[in-house]
Amino acid sequence: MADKKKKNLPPSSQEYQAFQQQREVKRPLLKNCIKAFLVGGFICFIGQLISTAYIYFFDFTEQTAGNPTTATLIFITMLLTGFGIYDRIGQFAGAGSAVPVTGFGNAVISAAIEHRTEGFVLGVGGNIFKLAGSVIVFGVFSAFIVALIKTILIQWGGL
Amino acid sequence: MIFFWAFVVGGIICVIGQIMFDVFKLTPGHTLSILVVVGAILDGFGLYEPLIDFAGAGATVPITSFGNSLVHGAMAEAEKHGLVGVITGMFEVTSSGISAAIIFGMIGALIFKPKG
Amino acid sequence: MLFLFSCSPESESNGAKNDGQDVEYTKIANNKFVDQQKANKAKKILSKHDEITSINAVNSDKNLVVAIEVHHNKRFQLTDIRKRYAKELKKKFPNIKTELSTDKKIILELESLEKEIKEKDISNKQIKKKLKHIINLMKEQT
Amino acid sequence: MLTGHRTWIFENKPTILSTGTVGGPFEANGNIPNDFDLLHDDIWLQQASFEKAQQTMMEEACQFAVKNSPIEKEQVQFFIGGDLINQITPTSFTAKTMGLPYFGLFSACATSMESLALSAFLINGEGANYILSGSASHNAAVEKQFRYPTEYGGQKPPTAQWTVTGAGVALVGKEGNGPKITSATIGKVVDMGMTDPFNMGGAMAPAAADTIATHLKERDIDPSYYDLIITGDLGHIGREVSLDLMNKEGLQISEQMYVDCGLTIYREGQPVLAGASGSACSAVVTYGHFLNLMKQGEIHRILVVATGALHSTLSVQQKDPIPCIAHAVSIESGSDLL
Repeated sequence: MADKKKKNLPPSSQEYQAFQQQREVKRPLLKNCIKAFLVGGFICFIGQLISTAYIYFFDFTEQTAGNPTTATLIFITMLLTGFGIYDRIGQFAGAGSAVPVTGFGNAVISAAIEHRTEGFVLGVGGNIFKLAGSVIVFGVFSAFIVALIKTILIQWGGL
Repeated sequence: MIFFWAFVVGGIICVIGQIMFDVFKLTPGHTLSILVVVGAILDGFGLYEPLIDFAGAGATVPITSFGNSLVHGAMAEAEKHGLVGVITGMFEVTSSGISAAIIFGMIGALIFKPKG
Repeated sequence: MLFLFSCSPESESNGAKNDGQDVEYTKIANNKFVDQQKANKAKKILSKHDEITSINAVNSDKNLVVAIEVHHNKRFQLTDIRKRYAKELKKKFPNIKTELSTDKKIILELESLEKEIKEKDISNKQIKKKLKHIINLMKEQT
Repeated sequence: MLTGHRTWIFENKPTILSTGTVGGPFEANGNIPNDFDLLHDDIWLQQASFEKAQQTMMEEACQFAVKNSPIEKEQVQFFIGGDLINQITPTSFTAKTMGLPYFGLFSACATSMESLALSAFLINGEGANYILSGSASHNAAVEKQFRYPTEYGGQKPPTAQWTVTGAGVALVGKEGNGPKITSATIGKVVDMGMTDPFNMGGAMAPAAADTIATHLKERDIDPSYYDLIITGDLGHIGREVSLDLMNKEGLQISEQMYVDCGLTIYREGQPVLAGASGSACSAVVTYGHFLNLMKQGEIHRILVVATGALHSTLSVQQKDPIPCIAHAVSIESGSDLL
């Protein structure tokens, strides 16, 4: 894809981009992946702890413990976001703190906190899903397609 | 055992996300959207539930499980009501993540200021 | 660390070893209030399978509830395993309603119920009530 | 007087009478805290929003510039400035507070030198006696507008830069004591098809190289004429790239004389990745740090090349490349000219 884009550029730009790329600081892929693995794994580990606690001490089964676990994780995220810690974790961990549901929570909560200066209705209400909205939109739409195909196959294909 | 595998599987899903960030230069928005779609598709093939059975929170905490549970809700309702259920059942299972995010987002906006 | 996690829940279940197989279950004594023969029979039947690492079961006169824990590596096939043994139980106990679960919560609930039965401080009526609660938990979807 | 295509020589020698520089807590913790007139320990400055905080810093910088000068505020004719925030409102609101006739400019981070060049031109042509010229930026306000909410845990690549929280204003006068503005070269918009908004230095480097080369050619001087050639906010990557570009073109600029404001303002170890940026970056470092060095007699002739990336979030999302610009202004110490 990147190559295709480059072909449409004048030669001087192509030459410069190659020139620039040699001097660009590369993203430390291996280091980033290790950090993402450790932090992401740790967040999931905490999630498992919380979920186990819900199973042991409350009336939740493995099936139903997922929801309160998510809510608890997002609550913790709210505190970390509000006290300005989550963005530091994010800079360190990259996808490790973005991919778990805490990253979804952080996207929503940080947008809500940020846009409060524009008022609660237009600022918070209007921007709360500024970042996380696309996740919901594509999640719902792809789930719709998948479920539709599956339902049709089951009903008419006798799957 | 489940704790170990939750760590490993959750970590691996995050590494996939990191590779999408760094190698394919995708924004977090693109990356998370793709992961959600992947979760939905995996569940379409019945592959995500076994992963949850195996890795517990390692599979339910990453955002991929959001796509999975959307499909689950839709399928559960579709069994009862047919094709209409695909639309109406979508949020049956997933509502907690979104509602928690909205509620705590609002509370956060009430009590916190950005720290910069 | 790995084994600490994997073993601790099972070792807590203070079960007796059976026939050299490493499936753990406790035979519950029969007393005049509650007859747990069916539960014990179910345990014996299921303990033949290698992939099962622990079994808990309690029955009332109408219901038999069984919870199994399978070897972690087999958890990828958990749905199939559950279906297979549920079928087996149904076949073996045609006269009673059987329920099979692999859920940790059900295992815990049955474990404590077994303990209560063992200590004989529970009546038939209470067992029924508790089993009903457990079955409700199992039926509850997210 | 126009020399060549786009270089002005100011034969009447407009003078920088005084400057005002304001910074935030992150700058206070940086490399040159003593070069600021005022440092705040709260990024909000007790204001309701980051944008208002930026406006407050700009107002304070203007007040300091006037206070540090021999003239009164009423003698100032014009206010020329700009910033990065939507329709440059913080600067326009400052102009309202100051009650001065106002030119609002936008050249992103090159605004500081654009406004200085225009101020010098107006004064040189006797269009004014005293002009306030400057620029401000606020880290959190810029993050919010161009990137993500400040508390969002996104990971920035090592090519990203840290926007300066601060404001820098110069009071330019027709005559008086102080550094003289001797010439200015107006930049062309250069577009090399760079698209990564997290690599501004790489995108802006060709614009800087183009403006510096043009300036030296049109003034017919050697790079060694200057003690320092100071770029605005190229950061590590942009500095190296532009230096290599110019050396490739046959301009002999040595490592020591080629400095970058974005690499001067912060200490090693501050989490700024490739360096600092923002429209306040070149303003506060030039008006604070480098003019102080000039007053101390350590340097005599400098060429300040402020660089700006002229994109918006909209243009980036619509897959447009990032066009860039660089404006150069030469400042020479008064005694040197006699």
